[in-house]
Amino acid sequence: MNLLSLFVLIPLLMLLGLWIARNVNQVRGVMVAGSSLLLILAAYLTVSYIGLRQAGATEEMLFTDSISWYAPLHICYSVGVDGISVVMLLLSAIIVFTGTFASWKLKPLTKEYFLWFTLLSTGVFGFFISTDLFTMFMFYEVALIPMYLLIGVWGSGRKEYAAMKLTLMLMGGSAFLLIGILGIYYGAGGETMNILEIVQQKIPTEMQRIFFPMVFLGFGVLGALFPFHTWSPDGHASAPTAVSMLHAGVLMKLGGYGCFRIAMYLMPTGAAIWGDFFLVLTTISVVYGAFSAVVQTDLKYINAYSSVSHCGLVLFALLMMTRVSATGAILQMLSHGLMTALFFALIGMIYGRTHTRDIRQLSGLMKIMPFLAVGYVIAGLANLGLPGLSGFVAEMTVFVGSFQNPDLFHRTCTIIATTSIVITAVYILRVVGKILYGTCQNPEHLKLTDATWDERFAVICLIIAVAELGLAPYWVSHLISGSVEPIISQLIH
Amino acid sequence: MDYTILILALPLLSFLVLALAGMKMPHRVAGAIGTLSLGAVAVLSYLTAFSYFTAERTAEGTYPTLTPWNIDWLPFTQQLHIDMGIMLDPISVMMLIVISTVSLMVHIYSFGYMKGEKGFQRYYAFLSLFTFSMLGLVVATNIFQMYVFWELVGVSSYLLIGFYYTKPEAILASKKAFIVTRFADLGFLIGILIYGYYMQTFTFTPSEEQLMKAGMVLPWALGLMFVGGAGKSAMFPLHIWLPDAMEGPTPVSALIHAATMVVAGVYLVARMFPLFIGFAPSVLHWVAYIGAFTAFYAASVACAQSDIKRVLAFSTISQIGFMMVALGVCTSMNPHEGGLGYMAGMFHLFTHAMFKALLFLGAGCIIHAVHSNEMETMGGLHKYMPITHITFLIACLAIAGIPPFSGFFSKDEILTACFQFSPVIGWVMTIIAGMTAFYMFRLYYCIFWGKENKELHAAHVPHESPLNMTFPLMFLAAVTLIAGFIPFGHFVSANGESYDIHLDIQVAATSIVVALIAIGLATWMYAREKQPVAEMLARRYSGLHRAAYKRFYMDEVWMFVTKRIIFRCISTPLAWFDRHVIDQFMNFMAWCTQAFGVTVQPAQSGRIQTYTMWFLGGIILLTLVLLLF
Amino acid sequence: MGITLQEIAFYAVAVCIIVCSVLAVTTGKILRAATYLLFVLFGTGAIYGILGYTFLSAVQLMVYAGGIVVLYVFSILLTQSDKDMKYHIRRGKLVSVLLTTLIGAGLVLFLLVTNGFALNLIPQGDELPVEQIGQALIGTDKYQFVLPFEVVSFLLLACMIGAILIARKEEKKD
Amino acid sequence: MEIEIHVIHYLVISTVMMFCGVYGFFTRKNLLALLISVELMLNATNINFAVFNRYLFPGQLEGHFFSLFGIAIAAAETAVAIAIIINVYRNVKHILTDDITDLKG
Repeated sequence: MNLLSLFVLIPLLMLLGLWIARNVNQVRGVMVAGSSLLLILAAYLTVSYIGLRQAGATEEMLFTDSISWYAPLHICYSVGVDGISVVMLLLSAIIVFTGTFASWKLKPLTKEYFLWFTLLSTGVFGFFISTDLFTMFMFYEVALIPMYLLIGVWGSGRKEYAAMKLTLMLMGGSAFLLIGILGIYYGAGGETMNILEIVQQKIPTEMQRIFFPMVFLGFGVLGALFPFHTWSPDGHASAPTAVSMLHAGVLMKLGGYGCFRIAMYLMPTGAAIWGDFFLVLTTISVVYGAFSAVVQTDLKYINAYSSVSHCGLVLFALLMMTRVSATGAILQMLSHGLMTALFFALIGMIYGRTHTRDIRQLSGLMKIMPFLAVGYVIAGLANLGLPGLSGFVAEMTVFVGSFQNPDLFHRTCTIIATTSIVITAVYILRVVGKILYGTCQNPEHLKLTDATWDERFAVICLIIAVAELGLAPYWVSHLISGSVEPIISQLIH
Repeated sequence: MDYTILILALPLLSFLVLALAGMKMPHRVAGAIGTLSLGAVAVLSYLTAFSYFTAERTAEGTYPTLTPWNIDWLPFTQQLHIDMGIMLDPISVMMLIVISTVSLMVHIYSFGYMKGEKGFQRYYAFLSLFTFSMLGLVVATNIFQMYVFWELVGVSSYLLIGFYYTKPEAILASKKAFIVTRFADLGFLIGILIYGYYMQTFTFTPSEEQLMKAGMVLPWALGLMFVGGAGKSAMFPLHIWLPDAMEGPTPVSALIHAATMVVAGVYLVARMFPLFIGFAPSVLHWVAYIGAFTAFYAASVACAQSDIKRVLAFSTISQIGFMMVALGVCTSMNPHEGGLGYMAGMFHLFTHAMFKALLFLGAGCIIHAVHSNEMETMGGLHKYMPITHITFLIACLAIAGIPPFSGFFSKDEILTACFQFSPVIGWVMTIIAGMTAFYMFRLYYCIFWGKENKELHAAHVPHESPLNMTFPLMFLAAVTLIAGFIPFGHFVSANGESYDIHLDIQVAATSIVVALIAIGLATWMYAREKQPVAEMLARRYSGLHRAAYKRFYMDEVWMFVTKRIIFRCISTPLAWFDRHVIDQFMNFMAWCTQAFGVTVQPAQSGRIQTYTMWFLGGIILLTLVLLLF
Repeated sequence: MGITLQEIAFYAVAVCIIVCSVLAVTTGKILRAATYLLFVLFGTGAIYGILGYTFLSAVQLMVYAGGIVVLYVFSILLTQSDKDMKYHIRRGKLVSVLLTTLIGAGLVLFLLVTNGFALNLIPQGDELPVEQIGQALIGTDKYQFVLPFEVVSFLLLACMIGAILIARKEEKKD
Repeated sequence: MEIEIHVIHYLVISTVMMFCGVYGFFTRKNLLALLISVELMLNATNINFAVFNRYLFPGQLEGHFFSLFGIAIAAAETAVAIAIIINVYRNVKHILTDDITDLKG
């Protein structure tokens, strides 16, 4: 049994367990057992991956396996990981684990909620381990669909509208994606769906010219590429806590990962043709998201726009097409995943107590719920790139990497993008100043209590992860940059 | 010198301990942890300095640059990687002494000053964090490490300014400080990026070959780095955050906003000094001009402020301007041929840190005693607070440049360097030095002499502070007294060789005379109970006075830029655009789909007959088409 | 060669079928429509007979004319719809229906005429023996139809049950 | 002796029958009348099967059996349809197409 298949198998077993669970405690038990198992598995995978690499494994993907699934179209269930997928799996496992705790007390239909939640994680894990185009696409869809129900049923505010918008836009993206994937398949001779084999073929330039933007856009919608980002604010604002965490933390990373692994890796010529165009869009994303976040008044909207900006930075760095910038992009995915999950978790907890996310109605929370407030400050500082927390490492790698591209146009874009770090400071500090500091104006809020143990646990886990990445980035950076190499060498001939 | 790692590790450790467990500790224990670790750091720093400066010089007569510790923290490429390490050279060792001394004094002082404050432990935790970051900044082995710690000091400064987080002014001030410096740091970052790319290294000593290749790019990189330095060191027009930063606790102002963090910009320029001299002398001249203008601007604003901490803040800005000028007027690496400014600037940095910390701590005692920052609540305090009075006077004399206090020696060196560069700038700086003497003594007289606010003092009799607050004052006063006689040039000079400070009699005499005149003027105007001259002047030039009091409306300009331009003109329209154009476009597409659905919905009538008719019609049409074509 | 009796019979039947079909769909009374349908079915049975498929003809008469039409009549009476059926039909709809129908019919006829069928002649009185039909129905070889036969029988069974179930009166629940 | 009736003549009859059925299907509103029209169309096809079988492939029997099964299925269909109609009538007291809209979404 392949180690990687466990990543899909465990969630499936969890689904079974949830299905037969009879009360809330059993549901929680299954979730905790499953998600901690996944976390351990991801950690074990990371360790053994590093071990294998140090022992001199030179293959591009390790732990590969392939089982034919639908032979006429050469669809296989093929799995394999490189450094990029390993860190993404680790990220997903952390988020799923903490997400479980963040939704510990979720009330109506707990069992059904966790069923969909687990199905979503199945899709995410499956996506990251797959190396087969179609299998990847399938898992991608598996990850998307539960989102509709999770937001539509357990969300808040205009949840039906948001759920519908999110699902439709992402589905629109995946329609492009499907065409693109078929284009790649036939462009590479229609012999294989396996990425590692397709990359050996040369897809004709004309086909790349047509299909690169389709795949990139398809994944770009998920990666909140301007101007297809508008599902993000509404969707995140309406989603329940853990779903926001998982969505912003992991699902949006599927976009960046896909852009890199499928669009750019398989169609380097297309990337060269379309690179500048998309670079402009991503630069706009970066700056635009940051500026838009400045004037929002809903906590989740602020964070959603900040996600647009940060995820824009991921695609931006990928399009810079240097080894360092691509490493930075992956680091940024990791870092943004962790800190945005932390953010959404905290916002959810604050919202659960105050029942408002409007920053004009909140103030002085530092005195009332010190733990959450401190957590929020840490998340904010991570977001604005405080050294010692993950955001700094990622952003600096991105910027240094982007600057390695000597082209003047790319330089200009880099410099424009760097301004976002100032704007980030503006909106983060604005929120921190408004809601945490000062004196509490609302007498209702004075009665509120600080975080409970499950919330504390989730927050502390995430803070540790953020700080670990920020303090000792060497191993992650090393892990990623080794795996980025073959993809980047495709791009720069 | 392996123990130097402890200099960084101890404050970090104390920060972690205090941050994680501090809230559960009694105040005393928390304070003791912070102070003791700082004490150890100070001892280690002195030890380091001692062994460093007593070690043998190299063959060229310079002190060697040591790197006792260095690890690869974040690799980018083969050449580019962020290292974390400790580098010892004369200026970093000098900075170690400055930081650990002032920080230790502030730690001790805070015991008394912050007594009974809520969040005492948090305060010490942040102080430790700041000390750690500042020490990390000065011992940085490469420009990127410097940037890392640069950001960290920014954050600790933010946290400490916002220490009284329930006060709206403190929140605003902390936010402003962070954002303004962040804005400047953007320049620093871009400078580093350019530097890193063209030099292929982040270290301070790029290879000759790369330097030759870089050509025109290097001045840009250095100029942008200076922007970052200007932000931290509150150079005009990025100075606006510093006066507001006085909302923080006074010891914090002494440590961060007077002695250490604000001179980081000066330190940065000094760090890159060889490159400035070699490849970007024009940028260096700009440094000098900006420094001179800032010094003048801040000095004139300081003359009209009424909040004692604000006066001190502007005097800090002005003094940093002096240091920048000193560095900027250098034309070569040789202290005998136009390179004197480097040594002078560093010397002034050293002496200024001591006497400015002293001034702030003294101000802290005064504020502690009268519970206000405003001058009008003071006056005549010399009766109540003798120790504070004497030490404050020493510091004032030092900053005014009266021998034998330390400020005289360092300022004199700066003026000498200025006169070597050009007489114009020399005279300008001399006059600014006079202004310094004037406003400092205005402050001094208004606090300790002048008209006493009897009602207030009767209600609440001012008293001398306890020993844990006065001890740091006395210690720093002693340092201020003797620091001028340190053979500073022996340790620090532009090219590293030993340099004997010798007073230029002409310059020294001029500056003393100017200072004495200014002091006399201040005495005449402010020493007595009534201050007719000052009031008359303020009335006659009310416009000017008002403008100076309002800091020449720089804050308003900045508020205009941020509130109006960024907030109103960029963000609000963008957010509107996002919600009403882009989002509405998506909604429009959804609406189109729906509208189309509604339009064709009647066709889905549920009437089988209609369906069949369409069906049959379709078949007929198809058949016709097939027949005809 | 003159017109044979067979041909006379055929044309008579043809006229009857055409007239009755038209009447069946245009008459205003539904009971009459059912009656015209009965005539059409009779005519169809006659045509099967002329073709020599006497067994089919018999089945047609028994099942259709005998069974189904009776069902119709009963249900018409049961549902009390033996009244005037002259509902108003919108002119537009009438026009489009007529157009569709006529064009369709014209098109089919045009195709038939232009197809150029050969004038094949079929032997008179050459009946299809029932034995052959029976053999074909229970055989399993090629051109033998036991499977459809069984399927149809199942279908009929299902229909019977279904019809009973659907038309059954609901039990009143207390 | 052979009958000299052209195959087209049969087909014309069935066509006319077919389109009468179509016309009836479109214009009628009474469900039973609709069903009658359907019967007409079914009959028309059955005739065609038989005719083509007889004229074009005299040796084989597929058309014949098609007609046979067609009749059987028509019977089944009618039975079920009438059962439904009666049930509908019982519930809504109408069997006009315009009135039976309860099942529309």
